[in-house]
Amino acid sequence: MVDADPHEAVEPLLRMRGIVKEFPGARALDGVDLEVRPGEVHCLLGQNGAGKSTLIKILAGAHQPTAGEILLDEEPVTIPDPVAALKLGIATIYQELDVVDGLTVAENIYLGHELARGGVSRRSDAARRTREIMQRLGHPEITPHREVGRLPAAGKQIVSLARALSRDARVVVMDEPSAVLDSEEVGNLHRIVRELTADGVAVVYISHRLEEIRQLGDRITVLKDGRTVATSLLVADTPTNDLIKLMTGRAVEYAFPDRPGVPEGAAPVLEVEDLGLGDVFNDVSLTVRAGEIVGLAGLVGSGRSEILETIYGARRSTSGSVRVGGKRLRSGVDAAVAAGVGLCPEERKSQGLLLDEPVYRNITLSTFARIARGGLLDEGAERAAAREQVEALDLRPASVDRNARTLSGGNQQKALLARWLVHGCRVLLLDEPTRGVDVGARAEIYSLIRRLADDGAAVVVVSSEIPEVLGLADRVLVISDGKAVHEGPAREIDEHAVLDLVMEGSVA
Amino acid sequence: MSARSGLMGPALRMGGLVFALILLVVVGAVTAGERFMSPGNLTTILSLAAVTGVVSIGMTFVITSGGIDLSVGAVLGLASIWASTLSTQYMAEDYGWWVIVVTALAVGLAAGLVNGALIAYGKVPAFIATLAMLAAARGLAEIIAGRRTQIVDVEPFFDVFQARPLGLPTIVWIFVVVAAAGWFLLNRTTFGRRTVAVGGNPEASRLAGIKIKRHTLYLYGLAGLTAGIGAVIMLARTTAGSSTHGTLLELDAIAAVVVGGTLLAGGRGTITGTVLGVLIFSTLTNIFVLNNLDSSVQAIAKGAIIVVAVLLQQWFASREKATST
Amino acid sequence: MSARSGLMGPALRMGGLVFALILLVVVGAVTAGERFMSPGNLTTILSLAAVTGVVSIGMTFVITSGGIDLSVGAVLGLASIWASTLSTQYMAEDYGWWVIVVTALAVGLAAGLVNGALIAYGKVPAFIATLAMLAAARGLAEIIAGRRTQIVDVEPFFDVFQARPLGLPTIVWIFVVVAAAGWFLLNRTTFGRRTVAVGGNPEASRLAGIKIKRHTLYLYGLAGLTAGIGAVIMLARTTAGSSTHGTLLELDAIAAVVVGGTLLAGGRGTITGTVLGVLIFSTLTNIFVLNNLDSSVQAIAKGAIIVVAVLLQQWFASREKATST
Amino acid sequence: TALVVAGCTSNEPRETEETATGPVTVTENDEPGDEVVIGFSAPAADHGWMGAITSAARAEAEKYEDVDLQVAEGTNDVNVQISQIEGFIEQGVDAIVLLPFDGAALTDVALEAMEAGIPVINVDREFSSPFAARSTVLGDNYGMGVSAGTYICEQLGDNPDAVVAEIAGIDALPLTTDRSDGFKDALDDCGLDVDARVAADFTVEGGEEAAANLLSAEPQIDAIWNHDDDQGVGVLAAIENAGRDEFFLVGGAGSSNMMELIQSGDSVVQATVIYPSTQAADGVKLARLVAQNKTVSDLASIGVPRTVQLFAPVVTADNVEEYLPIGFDS
Ligand SMILES: Nc1ncnc2c1ncn2[C@@H]1O[C@H](COP(=O)(O)OP(=O)(O)OP(=O)(O)O)[C@@H](O)[C@H]1O
Ligand SMILES: Nc1ncnc2c1ncn2[C@@H]1O[C@H](COP(=O)(O)OP(=O)(O)OP(=O)(O)O)[C@@H](O)[C@H]1O
Ligand SMILES: [Mg+2]
Ligand SMILES: [Mg+2]
Repeated sequence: MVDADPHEAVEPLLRMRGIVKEFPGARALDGVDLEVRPGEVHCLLGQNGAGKSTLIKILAGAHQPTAGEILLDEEPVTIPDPVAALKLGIATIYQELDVVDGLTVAENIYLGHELARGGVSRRSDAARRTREIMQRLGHPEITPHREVGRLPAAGKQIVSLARALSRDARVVVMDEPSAVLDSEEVGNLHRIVRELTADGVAVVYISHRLEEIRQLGDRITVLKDGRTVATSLLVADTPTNDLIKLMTGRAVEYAFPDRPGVPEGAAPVLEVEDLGLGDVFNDVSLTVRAGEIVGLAGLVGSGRSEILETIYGARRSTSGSVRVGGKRLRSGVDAAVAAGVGLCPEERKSQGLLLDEPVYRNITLSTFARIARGGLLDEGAERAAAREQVEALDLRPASVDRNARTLSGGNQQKALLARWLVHGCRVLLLDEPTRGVDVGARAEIYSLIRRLADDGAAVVVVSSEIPEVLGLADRVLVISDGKAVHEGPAREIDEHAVLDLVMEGSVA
Repeated sequence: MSARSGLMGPALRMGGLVFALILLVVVGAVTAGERFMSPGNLTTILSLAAVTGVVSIGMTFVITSGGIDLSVGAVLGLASIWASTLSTQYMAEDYGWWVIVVTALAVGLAAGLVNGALIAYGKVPAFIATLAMLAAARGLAEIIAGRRTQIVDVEPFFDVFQARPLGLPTIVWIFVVVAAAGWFLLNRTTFGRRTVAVGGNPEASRLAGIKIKRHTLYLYGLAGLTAGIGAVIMLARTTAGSSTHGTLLELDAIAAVVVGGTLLAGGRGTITGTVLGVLIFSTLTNIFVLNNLDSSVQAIAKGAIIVVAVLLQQWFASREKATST
Repeated sequence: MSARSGLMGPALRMGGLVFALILLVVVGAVTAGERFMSPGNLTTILSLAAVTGVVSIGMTFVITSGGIDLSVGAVLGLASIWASTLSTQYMAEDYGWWVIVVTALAVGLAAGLVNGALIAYGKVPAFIATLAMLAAARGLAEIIAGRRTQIVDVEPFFDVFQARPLGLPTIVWIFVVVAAAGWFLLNRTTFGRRTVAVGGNPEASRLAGIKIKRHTLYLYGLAGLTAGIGAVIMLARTTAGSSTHGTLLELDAIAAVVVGGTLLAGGRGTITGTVLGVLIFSTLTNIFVLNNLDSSVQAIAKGAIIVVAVLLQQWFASREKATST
Repeated sequence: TALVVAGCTSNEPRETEETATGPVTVTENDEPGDEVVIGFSAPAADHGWMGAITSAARAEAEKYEDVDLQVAEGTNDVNVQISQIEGFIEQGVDAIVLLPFDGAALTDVALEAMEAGIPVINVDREFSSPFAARSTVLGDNYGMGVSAGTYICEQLGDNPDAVVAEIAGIDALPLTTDRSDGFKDALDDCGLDVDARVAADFTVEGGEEAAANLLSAEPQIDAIWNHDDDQGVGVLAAIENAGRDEFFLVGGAGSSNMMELIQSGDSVVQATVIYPSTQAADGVKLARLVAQNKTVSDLASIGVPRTVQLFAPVVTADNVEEYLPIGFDS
């Protein structure tokens, strides 16, 4: 009998067998197998904390496995450090942005394998090749000598991608590369991935966006709690619901919660009038009533984060005003927090977390003073409040005493959300609340946001996933180039219309 | 397990320091015997630790918050001179010894608040702002003192500060009280929590609604205040104010704090560690003197011992990690 | 816009410093007239700047990488003593002046490598490791020197280092060459770019395949080497080695580097800024000397000027931001 | 008429008296001569003795209407001190009085001055080349140690087991080594030795810390020599704190408060060894003579001598009256 699957005949390029990784106090991987073939997109799926990043860090030489073996071309190899991995042709794009702000784009791309003659940089060569790579990535506007610190998050992600491409890799590992990208950028990324695989390069691709996996992936390996629960499933043969069940061990209703509609008489809680910030954005007006969720849709770099941060007082507006409950907000974050406004920032590591502090202190960062009595901390009460949210959000592992650094990316995001849940907000500003969050938790977060709104909060959500904005929000503002180009009920608009508006806006 | 790393962690992290201190005590007892272990000598060690100790408590807060204060020594000198000239000569005899104390504390606090304002609101890096204050405070102290040592001649002041309640000198008690208050402030109050948060991630703290500028102002004010307390102790010990008081004290204080285990980058601070660090340094000096060590050899030994203390601490910390798995 | 911020950015960031320097020159010309503007005096300023300048170049690298080196002054003293005793007395007369130079550089380099090894492989915090080196190097220097100033009596050495090629003293040329080499090394070589990377994001650098430990070792070696060069200049200027040479030099160097705009937290460094910072400080000292300002007033003025320079720099930087958005 | 002018411009009554009536010490050398500009440079006045050096030099210059003393501000940075001398050379002063932070380190620039025809008077810390100074005024550091040691020998001579302690100044300075050497040699002579030695740093704080540790280390002491009366304030504080008085203390340098304590006789301070703080004032006088081509009047030989080494007398209760006026404020 001849096997119909042409892939079966291909020798695996890379094989990881029985990988175990123990951290102090945690067994992150407990016997994981992975087999990757040349020219395929191999997707790695799993809930937050399942061990995906840990696995690929072992492959990249950033962590050492406690047990298990790695084979390349069926030859066992050891990967003691990142240099070794790169030498073997394994290039990695890490989940957390790994660029150096003080260096230029070209310097970042060639960091560690500089184009140099006798230690002296060949700057024009580097610039030329950078320009070529950026052209290929569809970003000619990111020029080689630009300082990376001045690029928005998405730009940094592109630079990371360019760095991986600049190495002549046989295996490219991408850990949630699409998390900070908008739909247009994602399309671009997929094109690059297909080009790579066409050249015989194997791509290991991690994402929590299941539609993406469907479009892009060839085969799938699913991790759960540090173990492989399914290897090398063919994407085409595996329905999404099965995948979710494998990952979470249960069936998750992957749908947005009902929108009960905002009651007629609901009072406006947040009123933003003609707000502007230099030439980043201007004349932004919006009103959010109690119980309403307003979404800001737009492309990366359109200024949505800045709008949220300016409303919050973290940036000093150059024009306009913000009112909460009818009272004008003084500038400054503390005034906003005191007035019951909360912000979940976009970059959880740099803007949100105290990585070396326990989870409960991260969760109570904006409330510990309120929980305290006369300046004396009440850590018992803090722990209790934190534990309640950890359970509600299914944060894993469920301990509130472990350091935030040891949580997986998605669980860190949940801890940030928990901070404002403990605080209790009249106005909640959420910047990419589900970035890096797995499907199961995503559904929980959606229903949570809706519950908060139902309890009378005014919520503003920014997300680069337009379906998410449309599915979750009552009303949508489409932002293009720092201007609101459309405002209307979320039901009356679809993804295409949003993209059209954005395009028109940026042309205009 | 989490409780274990919560309770045992710090204890083990202190292990290296306690071990180093015990080692020093053993060395002292072996090399100098009786003379080292005598109650009088132990009191001397504590008395000598008092000035650096008090200042190091304030420094622990500043460093925990990710800052640094190079001006504490100069501010101590300025406070000592101000208190000893202004108050002693013009007022203290009429108004009592507490004029000296209040003046010293007020001068320290004021200088600290100037530092804090420059850093928080002027956005001058802490290193630079406090270096500038170092220069300025020394200069001002010299002008006020007319480059003379100002001898304090207020008997009631010494009645209080050279007394020995419960067998220990008042200045040692001051150190104990300041250390205890510092420990409480850092570990049990919202002020301490804010300090750690600001040091760990200033941007996240700001976005969580902590007023980091105001807090920074307070922190440097606190460091200045402890320099003022240090000035009072210095006056009690030396009976004189001088613009040279506290020369290079900032380095001693920073060394004690960092050897104690507070992260220079901010985000982690320990008062217990600081106290141990201060005691290690003053015991070390005492042992050197008891053994009549040449001062050049002392310097080399001191360098070596600092490194060993830190290495020991790290070794214990890595054991802690191993234990908690 | 990107080209603009790429080219204009640094220029504007330097604007504050250049402005401060010009302001100082004007003040000097007004207050001391002829005497200030005379070629002889300008040479004096540059000669004064040479020692701090050379050491500050090495310091710029260390600080850019997120580290600090408190030992440079002590290492300079040690290198000056070692070169002047060992070489001068036993060998230099037979083997030529370059024995002095080689010894000074070797001692500096070796001390720097010890620092680097402690920091990179021993994981001792840079502040502590170099503070320990400070103490140890001073002690060792005193022992080697037998507490005497060691006079260098090697004519050919002075023939070289007290010469004035092209009208400027050799030591000024050394400063110029070291600064130019430093600029090239930081901005145009792999080594320099990796230094920025390690300071800006050590974890990302490690993942990109940079051997951080080895790089750190080299960095402190470089700082030690510049301290050795500083010792040669000091020997040329004072004709003597002394264990007190370079006292508090570390603070001057750090101040110049940070005032110059290098981030103390690492990740951004500028040699041009450092050179301007050094020139500002030595011009300042010169103006003080010419106007015979009281040293206490000098100290206060210096403090104030440091703060003003930084505030100016910030003002220029914020203008730059405004332009580029 | 010159005398009248001097009398009118000066606000120091004593000086007016001197120039007008001419006390015995006034010689014909004090007659005003050609106007001379004297450059003066010394280490930072961060210490009582060093402060007294500069103020005594200023006061001496004030006495002469023909002297224009240009005082460069004190500095402990040899680099800056070198640049000060370079400034004097450029300015073309008539003579330079130089108390170098480090004698050897300033030799070269002093030579430069001499070569430029400007006589240099070297004070206290000696240059490494004899050609670098026209004349040198030296304190006697070794002699100071000898005086202190000899005094202690006299007091304790009959007790060979007596415990003698020494509190030195800054150990890194050559002068400290000289003092300690002299002290040791003098004690040797009477069969005593230094049982404990600590070094402070010329500051009150350092003196207190060093003395506190020393007293703790030595439960029974018979005599202490403290090199420096500035740090002596701290040393005395430590002694008081420790409640000790079984020994006597010999000071160094000669501050007025130590002398007052000697005079009062109710403290442990029994004596102090003078290290004249008038050295630089002598330097200024010599510089004036050299610049004006005059001769030291009480010497038969012509010309200012190459070296003057000052005496290090011991001040005790018996002769304290005599020395009180030259005591400096610490
Ligand atoms: N340095 C560490 N110390 C202790 N535990 C760690 C450490 N790093 C990761 N872990 C733990 O290992 C497990 C796997 O984490 P990992 O980051 O690999 O998850 P992930 O699958 O990438 O999740 P996400 O989708 O949220 O990114 C988690 O339970 C995490 O808490
Ligand atoms: N530090 C900076 N300096 C200059 N321009 C910046 C800086 N940060 C952001 N910008 C610019 O501000 C605009 C908005 O950027 P930002 O990425 O915050 O938008 P966004 O809509 O929130 O996108 P995202 O989905 O990535 O959050 C962009 O034009 C970006 O280039
Ligand atoms: Mg992950
Ligand atoms: Mg954004």
